[in-house]
Amino acid sequence: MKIITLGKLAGEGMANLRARSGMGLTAITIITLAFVVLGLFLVLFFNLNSLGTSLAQKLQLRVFLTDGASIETVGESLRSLPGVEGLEFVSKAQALEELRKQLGERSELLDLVEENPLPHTYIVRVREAELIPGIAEEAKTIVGVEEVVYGRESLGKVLDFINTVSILSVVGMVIIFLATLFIVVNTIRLTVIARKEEIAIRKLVGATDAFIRAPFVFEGIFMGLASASLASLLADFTYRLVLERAPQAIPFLPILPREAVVPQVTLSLLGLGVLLGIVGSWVSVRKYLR
Amino acid sequence: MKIITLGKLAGEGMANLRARSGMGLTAITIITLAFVVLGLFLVLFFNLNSLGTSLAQKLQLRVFLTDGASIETVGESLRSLPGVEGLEFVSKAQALEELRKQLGERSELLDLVEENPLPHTYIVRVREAELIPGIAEEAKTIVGVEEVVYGRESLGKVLDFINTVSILSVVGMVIIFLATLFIVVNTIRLTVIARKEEIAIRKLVGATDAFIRAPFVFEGIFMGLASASLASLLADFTYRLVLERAPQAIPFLPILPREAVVPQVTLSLLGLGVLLGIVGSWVSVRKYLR
Amino acid sequence: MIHFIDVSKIYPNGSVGLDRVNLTVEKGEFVFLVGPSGSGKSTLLRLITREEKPTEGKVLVGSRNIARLRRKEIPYLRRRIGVVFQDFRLLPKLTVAENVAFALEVNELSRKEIRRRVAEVLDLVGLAGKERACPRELSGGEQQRVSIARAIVNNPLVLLADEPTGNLDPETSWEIVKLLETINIRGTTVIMATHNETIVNTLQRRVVAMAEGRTVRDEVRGSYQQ
Amino acid sequence: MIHFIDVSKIYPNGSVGLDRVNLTVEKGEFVFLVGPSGSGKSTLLRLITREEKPTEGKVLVGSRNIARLRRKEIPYLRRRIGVVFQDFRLLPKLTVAENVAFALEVNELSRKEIRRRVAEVLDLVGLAGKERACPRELSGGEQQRVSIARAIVNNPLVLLADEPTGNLDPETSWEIVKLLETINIRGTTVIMATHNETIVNTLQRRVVAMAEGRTVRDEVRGSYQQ
Ligand SMILES: Nc1ncnc2c1ncn2[C@@H]1O[C@H](COP(=O)(O)OP(=O)(O)OP(=O)(O)O)[C@@H](O)[C@H]1O
Ligand SMILES: Nc1ncnc2c1ncn2[C@@H]1O[C@H](COP(=O)(O)OP(=O)(O)OP(=O)(O)O)[C@@H](O)[C@H]1O
Ligand SMILES: [Mg+2]
Ligand SMILES: [Mg+2]
Repeated sequence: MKIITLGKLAGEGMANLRARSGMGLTAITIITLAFVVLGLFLVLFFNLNSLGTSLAQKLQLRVFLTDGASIETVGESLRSLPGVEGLEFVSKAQALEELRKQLGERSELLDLVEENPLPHTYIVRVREAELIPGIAEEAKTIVGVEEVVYGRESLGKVLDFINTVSILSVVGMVIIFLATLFIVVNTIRLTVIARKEEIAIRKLVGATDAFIRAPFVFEGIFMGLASASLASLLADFTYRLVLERAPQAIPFLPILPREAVVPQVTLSLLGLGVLLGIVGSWVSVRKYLR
Repeated sequence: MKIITLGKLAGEGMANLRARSGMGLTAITIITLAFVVLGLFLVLFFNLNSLGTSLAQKLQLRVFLTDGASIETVGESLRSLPGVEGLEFVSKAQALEELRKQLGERSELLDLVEENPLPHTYIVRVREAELIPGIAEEAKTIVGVEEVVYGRESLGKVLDFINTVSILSVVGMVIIFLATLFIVVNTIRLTVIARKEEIAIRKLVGATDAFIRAPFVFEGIFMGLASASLASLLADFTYRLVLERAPQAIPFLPILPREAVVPQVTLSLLGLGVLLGIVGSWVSVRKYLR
Repeated sequence: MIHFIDVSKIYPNGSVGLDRVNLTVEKGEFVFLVGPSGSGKSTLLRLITREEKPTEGKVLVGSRNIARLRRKEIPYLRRRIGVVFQDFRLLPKLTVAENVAFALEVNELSRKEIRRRVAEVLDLVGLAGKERACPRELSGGEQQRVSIARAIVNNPLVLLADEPTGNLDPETSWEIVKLLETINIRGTTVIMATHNETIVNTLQRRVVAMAEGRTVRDEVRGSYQQ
Repeated sequence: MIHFIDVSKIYPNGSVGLDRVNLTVEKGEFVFLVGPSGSGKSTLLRLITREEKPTEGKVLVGSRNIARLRRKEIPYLRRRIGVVFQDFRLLPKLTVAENVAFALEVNELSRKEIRRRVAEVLDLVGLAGKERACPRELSGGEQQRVSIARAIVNNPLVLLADEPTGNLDPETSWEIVKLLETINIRGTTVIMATHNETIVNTLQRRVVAMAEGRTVRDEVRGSYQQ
């Protein structure tokens, strides 16, 4: 097909969209809104992923030493356990300092204590969350280890929950994608039906399938791109709204900065928009070609 | 219109749906999925509302008394401040007990303390979050009050955040409703177009508008109800999935039990389904009646 | 029974459908409407069924000026008017009987009454025995009979036919016109727009000739050409 | 140039469109296709444009059996065949010139070439000066001229016309048939299905009569009736 023809057919697709502008606009508005929701799901998904990773990285065991145990020997033994990534040593004094910080105002309480009751501690970083219980068991058998403490099930449950919500958000995205696809198909199908006569005449005078299909594919792509662009702006705006409030409101949940999320979301939406346009128009015209 | 005619026209609507069953089913599937998302937004919305209310109810000030101050006098003065709903007294001993609980394992630390360093405390319940800073200022001026402590801005920010998310979820619901409405309109419009000839002939032989419209309205209602019922089941299922995991994973966020949410969601979805069907079909037929 | 009084119809795009037409058709008449393409024959018929509203003038059906009809009243007007088209306008998915019953359903008659009347009218147009056939399985002439049956099953005051033989071969065309005559003899007023010279000239009925939206000739026993 | 060899066409619903038809039309001929409604005239024409595939037999256009054509090749066949219908099939929103140019666009000619050819062909059918008009603003005869212009603008080998005068008054019908004759004299093969007795009898061209899907008569200088 010649470039100039392609240009003409693209123009026709645009004209189609404008001709049925009431419906075209409604469709674009709704796809935009759907894409905003899709974009927010994406944002949620990215955030959950990063949250999961960062939580997993924080997985750690605390190993308390018996008074008088050899710090180095216990350290060696711990380091040699499979799955251990690294150790950090916290002395009795440092541990007391930490507690003092935790107690804040009421730390004067500690001044009343004659002897530091806290033990030397090793903080053990672990490769994977699943390995923690096993390592804890083994660590307990090491001579000089008084006790081993870790987040037990609670962390695992948080990760589980993050997983569930991740999956739900992917399901949500698929649903919304299908819904928008359906909207695109039906919107273009209405254009196709409105131009049924014209398609029939085109076929009769010897137009190839590609020639007949092109304006509808362009219409779909325009629709998808327009919606995706608008949606990206709106999603960005909404994310900024959330970013402004979230850190103070839920400091325990780290939220990704705009730069780490918005470009990906924008690209994903634009890609989906084009895909949507192509698939949607292909499906809606097919029946009238054969 | 006679009942029997109405029945016949309802049957016709059903037949329409079956006749274009590929599209009818696709539409129902997608509306169902959209309704599931809608339902989950509703669930989120209900939960946020209840969370907001319960957090607001927990708004409280802690007033520490100077050693030797008159417990009763300070109590009287606090009670007389405008906006105060109630007082709870926590004695030195009770405060120490509380701290002991908070420290858990390491509470043996407290055994080393010779004298209880904690003050008598009044916990003040306040009518509205906005009043807290003012009341705190006034309480400080009371003789016998050592210090006043409250969650400062952090609670307000949490409430702000909950509000933002609530609004976003309402916006999400409106978007999804509009999208499904659009899907219903376009799906029925395709049926209408497929039956354009028939509508024209019906008009010609003297059918009233109501008579022509009825099958499409029924088609819309069937579509809406079918989707809403399926979606209710799916939303219930999903909510149970979340309920199973959430309490352990995020114990700090209270989640409403099924009974408090699912019936409302089901009713809302069914209502929306019918509304959708009626509005959708009305809009799509109107043009062909004029 | 039908009176056009100074009726003009200008379409929104400016083309003139009718230009100050005056015409009276009495009960029981058989009228041929002739004239070149675009002379306003279809427009005239569409004004009687209120598919279009006149731009000016009065269109009386019975004693009512239907230009003034409210939207809600239009269906009841249409139940008293039967219409037949060149392209039959049958629903391909319904059987012959269902296509005819279609016109009765809007009246909300009982099933039994509908069945009785459909049988009666199919008998009249000579299609008894073809109730279960689909339009596709019928010849053009038979399809036009079905559409005539549908048009008359409500016992209309008047039957309008817009080139009912345009798609038919000469022989079949004759059969259809004979049928219209039969229906006319039974008391229904018939107005038929046609280009078929032979039929008009042979039948020797009233002929109203149109040109450029006006009635230019009105003869009681007319022919196609001047 | 066009050969039907033992061609049968049974539609999916079982109705017989054509029943073992053998027919040869040479380059430059003018053929009338006559026969009662449902005798298979339109089916025969639809097989030439590959709108339908024969159930059995060969349809040769040029030297190719188009029953065997692949989907992709169909457009190129159709560019060599012009088709005219009873109901004109013009696009109401395009002007006369655009309606004709439409058929050239699919060939991806240059703008200039398109404009030249459209002007030429509109001149031939006698519509020079009406380029900018919309179909609505034209008489039936003028609309049919536009559709003929569209059919011949690609210089087709053959022009198929399915009852091109069915919607026209006798006078206009004559003009159209005269135009088809002119086009035929310039070298294009013309096949015209019609019910118009007068035209067939007056023109004295080759007549192929059909009945129930078969060719029952083929006369070099024929008339409508046996
Ligand atoms: N819907 C319409 N909108 C605009 N103009 C119209 C419309 N219908 C008819 N016209 C115009 O009104 C005039 C009369 O048309 P009408 O169809 O009544 O003629 P007719 O006598 O029935 O012609 P034919 O023999 O071709 O059927 C013509 O000029 C036509 O172009
Ligand atoms: N698309 C179709 N599906 C099924 N049957 C068809 C189809 N088109 C035509 N037929 C049948 O094939 C037979 C021949 O029809 P065709 O349209 O070719 O006749 P025709 O000679 O053109 O008639 P007319 O003069 O009414 O136009 C008829 O019995 C008809 O019912
Ligand atoms: Mg007309
Ligand atoms: Mg035919």
